[in-house]
Amino acid sequence: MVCDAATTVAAIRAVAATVAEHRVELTHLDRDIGDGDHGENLSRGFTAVITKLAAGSPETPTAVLKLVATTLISTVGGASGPLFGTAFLRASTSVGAAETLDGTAVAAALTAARDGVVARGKAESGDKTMVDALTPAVNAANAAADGGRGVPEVLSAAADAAADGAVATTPMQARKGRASYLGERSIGHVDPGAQSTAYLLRALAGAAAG
Amino acid sequence: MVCDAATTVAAIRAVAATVAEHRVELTHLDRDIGDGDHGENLSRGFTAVITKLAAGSPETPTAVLKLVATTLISTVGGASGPLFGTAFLRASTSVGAAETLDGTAVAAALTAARDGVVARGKAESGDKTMVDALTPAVNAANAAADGGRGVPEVLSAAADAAADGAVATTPMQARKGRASYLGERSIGHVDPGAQSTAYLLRALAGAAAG
Amino acid sequence: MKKIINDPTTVVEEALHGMAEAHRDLITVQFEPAFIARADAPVTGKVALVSGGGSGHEPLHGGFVGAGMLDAAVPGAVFTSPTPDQILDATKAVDGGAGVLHIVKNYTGDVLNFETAAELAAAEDIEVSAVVIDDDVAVKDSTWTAGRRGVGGTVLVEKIAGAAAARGDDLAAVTAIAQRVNAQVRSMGMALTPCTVPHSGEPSFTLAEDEMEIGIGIHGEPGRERVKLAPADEIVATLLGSIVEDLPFEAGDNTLLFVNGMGGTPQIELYLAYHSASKYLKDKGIEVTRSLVGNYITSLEMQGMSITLLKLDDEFTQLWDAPVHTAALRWGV
Amino acid sequence: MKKIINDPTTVVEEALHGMAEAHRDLITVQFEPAFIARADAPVTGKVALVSGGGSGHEPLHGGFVGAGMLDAAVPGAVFTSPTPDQILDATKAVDGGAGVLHIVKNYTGDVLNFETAAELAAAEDIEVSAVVIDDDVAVKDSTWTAGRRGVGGTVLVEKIAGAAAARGDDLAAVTAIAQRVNAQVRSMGMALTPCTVPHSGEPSFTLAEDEMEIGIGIHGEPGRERVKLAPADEIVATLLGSIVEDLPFEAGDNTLLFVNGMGGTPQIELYLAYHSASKYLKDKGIEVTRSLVGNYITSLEMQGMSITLLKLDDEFTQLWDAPVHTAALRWGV
Ligand SMILES: Nc1ncnc2c1ncn2[C@@H]1O[C@H](COP(=O)(O)OP(=O)(O)O)[C@@H](O)[C@H]1O
Ligand SMILES: Nc1ncnc2c1ncn2[C@@H]1O[C@H](COP(=O)(O)OP(=O)(O)O)[C@@H](O)[C@H]1O
Ligand SMILES: [Mg+2]
Ligand SMILES: [Mg+2]
Ligand SMILES: [Mg+2]
Ligand SMILES: [Mg+2]
Repeated sequence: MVCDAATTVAAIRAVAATVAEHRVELTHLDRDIGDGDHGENLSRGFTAVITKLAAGSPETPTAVLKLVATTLISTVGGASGPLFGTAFLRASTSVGAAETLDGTAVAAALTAARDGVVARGKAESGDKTMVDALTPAVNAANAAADGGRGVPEVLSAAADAAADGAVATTPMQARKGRASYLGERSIGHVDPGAQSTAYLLRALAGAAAG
Repeated sequence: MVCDAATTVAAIRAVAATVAEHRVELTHLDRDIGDGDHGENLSRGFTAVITKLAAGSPETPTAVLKLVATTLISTVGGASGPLFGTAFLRASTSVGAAETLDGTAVAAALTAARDGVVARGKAESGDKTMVDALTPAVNAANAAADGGRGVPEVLSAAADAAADGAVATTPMQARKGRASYLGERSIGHVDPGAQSTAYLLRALAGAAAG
Repeated sequence: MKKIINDPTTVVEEALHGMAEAHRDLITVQFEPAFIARADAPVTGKVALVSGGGSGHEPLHGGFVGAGMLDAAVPGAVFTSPTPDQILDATKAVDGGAGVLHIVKNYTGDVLNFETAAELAAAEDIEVSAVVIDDDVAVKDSTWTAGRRGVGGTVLVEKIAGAAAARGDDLAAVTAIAQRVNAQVRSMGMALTPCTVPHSGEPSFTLAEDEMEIGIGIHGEPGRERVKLAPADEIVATLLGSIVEDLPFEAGDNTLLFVNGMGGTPQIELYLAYHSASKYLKDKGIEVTRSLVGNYITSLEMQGMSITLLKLDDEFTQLWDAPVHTAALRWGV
Repeated sequence: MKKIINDPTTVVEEALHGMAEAHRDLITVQFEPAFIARADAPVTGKVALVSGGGSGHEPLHGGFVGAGMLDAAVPGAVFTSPTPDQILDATKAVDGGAGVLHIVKNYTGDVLNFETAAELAAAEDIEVSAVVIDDDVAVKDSTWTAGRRGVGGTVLVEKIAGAAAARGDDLAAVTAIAQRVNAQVRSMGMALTPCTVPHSGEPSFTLAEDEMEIGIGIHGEPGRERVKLAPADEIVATLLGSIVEDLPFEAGDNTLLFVNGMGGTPQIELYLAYHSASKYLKDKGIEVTRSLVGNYITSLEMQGMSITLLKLDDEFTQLWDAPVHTAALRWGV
């Protein structure tokens, strides 16, 4: 498998399908400790992405990622819109002119995405946000890439780590985002943004493997 | 037993006690086909009557009845306030200067009360209002008085007839008051004002008998 | 029952204190008996307007007391007509020598209590006339009922007759304007949820999760029919259909469209319904030249709305646009 | 879910059409991307004020667009921040050459989206400054949270800064006034019932029949603590207690007391609470010299209220009293 513009588009379609599938569940998670719209927000965004892609697919991985970024920024709103938007924008910048990506490029893109989220949202690990899924994912991806793995293995390692990271947010007390207003009452719930991040990476990994 | 100012006051106290006892029930009846305040309205009125009586009892039956009338008019509001107020006002006028009342005088007072309600509210028999309790009560009271009965028997006949009259409102479709807005949906419920009229007469009869 | 109150029996009184404190420049509130009057009442030489009814419909009527609208409002207990002595005292307090118009919503209790008060006022040589508002088309057959109820149209009558009094019309003229507005206005309401009278403590009726009540009154009394929940466009078509055919309103008519919330309806739904109503009327060629959207005549926390349509002529439009300065309606000043 | 809507996904859009139709003289509404602007925008030489946030808080912010207040409002989906392109287009549409102030409620989403829009506007040579409103004392420890939320104080900032812009203050001065109001205002809210976001279809939380939520936000997000229902006086003491000790407000201070309904609270309860708050402040020697009572920053159909207290100086009072002409606040014009 080569990771080129076409496979990137396929992977994004897989992400959109995953978001649609988990829309209600993500909204429920957000109702517990937020304002009950996370699933709707992402679903609105990725539906718009699919519409844009239907109108004509970009020709490079960087262009695909940029299209996703700007579409999410202009349709999602909320906290997750600019954060996921920034993530895809930084990933787009990271892959640059490359027409195909290897494991190292994918790990680097993930790292750039995470750094962008941290730069915008100022969350640290343990604050109970999507960063708690992203950072373990980035670490696992880099480890796999450093070990010479290809794109499917890198993404699969990232997805596994993100899933664990999402679960690990359960006992945390939120210090960023809406859940932070709950103080101790935020403990005992999975962070919706960490969970959606895990689903997103699982979908990317699935597309790369398939 | 003579029916004088003191016994009239005692009878009014009995009425107030009955109203308090049936407050919630009357409100429930009014919720079914009205606006759910009939018990509260009467209870507010008779509580005020008791307060007024505590401040000093009038010395003649007519004065007692007039005090009840003006207090109800100025504290009950709603449809039942002016109607019950008018009833007591007309009864007060009917008994006139008499210091004690016999069965005939009581029957005449009830007749005047009913006529006052009809003059104000323009309801006919069968319209599903308090008139459907009052008119049978008046007829029974007059029959008893014509037969030479005393006050207890006259009031007891009136109370029995009013109770039957209240039950008989159940199959009627309302044509006056709020219940009329319900059209056919008013069928199958006892009219709250007919029911309260029956309770009121039962309390008067009880006081006269006791 | 969930309410921000201290004691079910003192709700009206405490709220009146709050109104007096929040609107010191505008109104004064009297107690025993209770009424709300313009701070500058009586206005000498002006016809005075007095309205009233049960509480729980706020801002009606207290929120409409002030220059260009009511001179006094008489609040009864929640959903219960006020008593004649309240109405009489309010009438005496605001009479400026030019007579007093009683604006009465057509409910047996309101009519009887205002009638008694008017008799008592006449005995004290105050000239009183009355207009009985009966704009609710949900009540169909008037010979078999207590007649149509007074609902949303009341707000428009109070504004327009208030402006007529402010410009100096005499009692006969103000009364005639009020009657003419009542003749040209039609309303109908619906509810998604019931409301709970504080001293009763229980909802006035129950509705299943998929039901709504069409033709509801403003006292939690059930309406014309209980039906399945429907989209806003259908609800609006039901209400406006009955309204338009009743007057009837015709293509080319200029109208004031008033979408009123029952107290618990979010504004976003009222504007959505307003849009739906606009489309409906446009299709029929009926022009909307003035509008009002918001909670103006309510049923406590009930969710639902009513739609009121008034056929405008130039005089009504001018009087509607005239300055008004009350707690709930204010413009031009 | 019981709502007067057609389709959960088009609620905001349809309501915006309704607003545009009901207030043709006052505002224009743009779609794709959506924003509401003054009908006469841009006003040349005047600093423009733009605010926005999730929908479902109406009349905030669209109801505050007009002379003397906001130049534009940017509505997101229900309870979801608007996107940068909406904010950017609104900013460009109302810039009269004197710069634009963004009034942002302190929620991560709002802050991030307004920040992005401001960067994009700067790239197009529009001078933009921002004030982030964070008046909610329910959020206690700001180093452990995203910071205090922007709630009722937002309405007062928009009015007072709007009046400063209207009198000709430059961008730095208007920004400074807005910041100064934010520094002098404190709020706290509570809820008796939850609300339901249309596209979600389920209540945002659940409360038992004898419970209330203290310190609630305006997005149906739970508050500081869940407690047993209490009388109005106790509720008011809890909210005002936190508010007064926080600034702190002191005996002799002049204040604006704002009792705000969450959308489903009857006005009679708001005035009752206002009376309770008046008594509480009087006991503390704090003067209430201006007031506002009503539904101004809401959470759909939620039952509950918030209290906001602003310490007034002469300038704030003057700017508060200055004419304003919007759908939801109007006086002096
Ligand atoms: N400062 C932040 N940094 C990183 N992630 C954040 C931050 N604030 C919120 N999030 C993430 O955003 C998610 C909520 O997104 P969403 O519900 O779409 O937005 P909103 O909170 O505006 O409704 C949270 O679960 C959390 O993971
Ligand atoms: N026109 C009328 N004539 C006689 N009785 C009437 C009339 N209208 C209403 N009533 C009586 O009044 C009762 C309702 O009283 P109440 O609930 O206290 O007043 P309201 O209807 O104003 O809430 C009805 O049950 C009926 O018996
Ligand atoms: Mg959310
Ligand atoms: Mg009743
Ligand atoms: Mg009543
Ligand atoms: Mg949100």
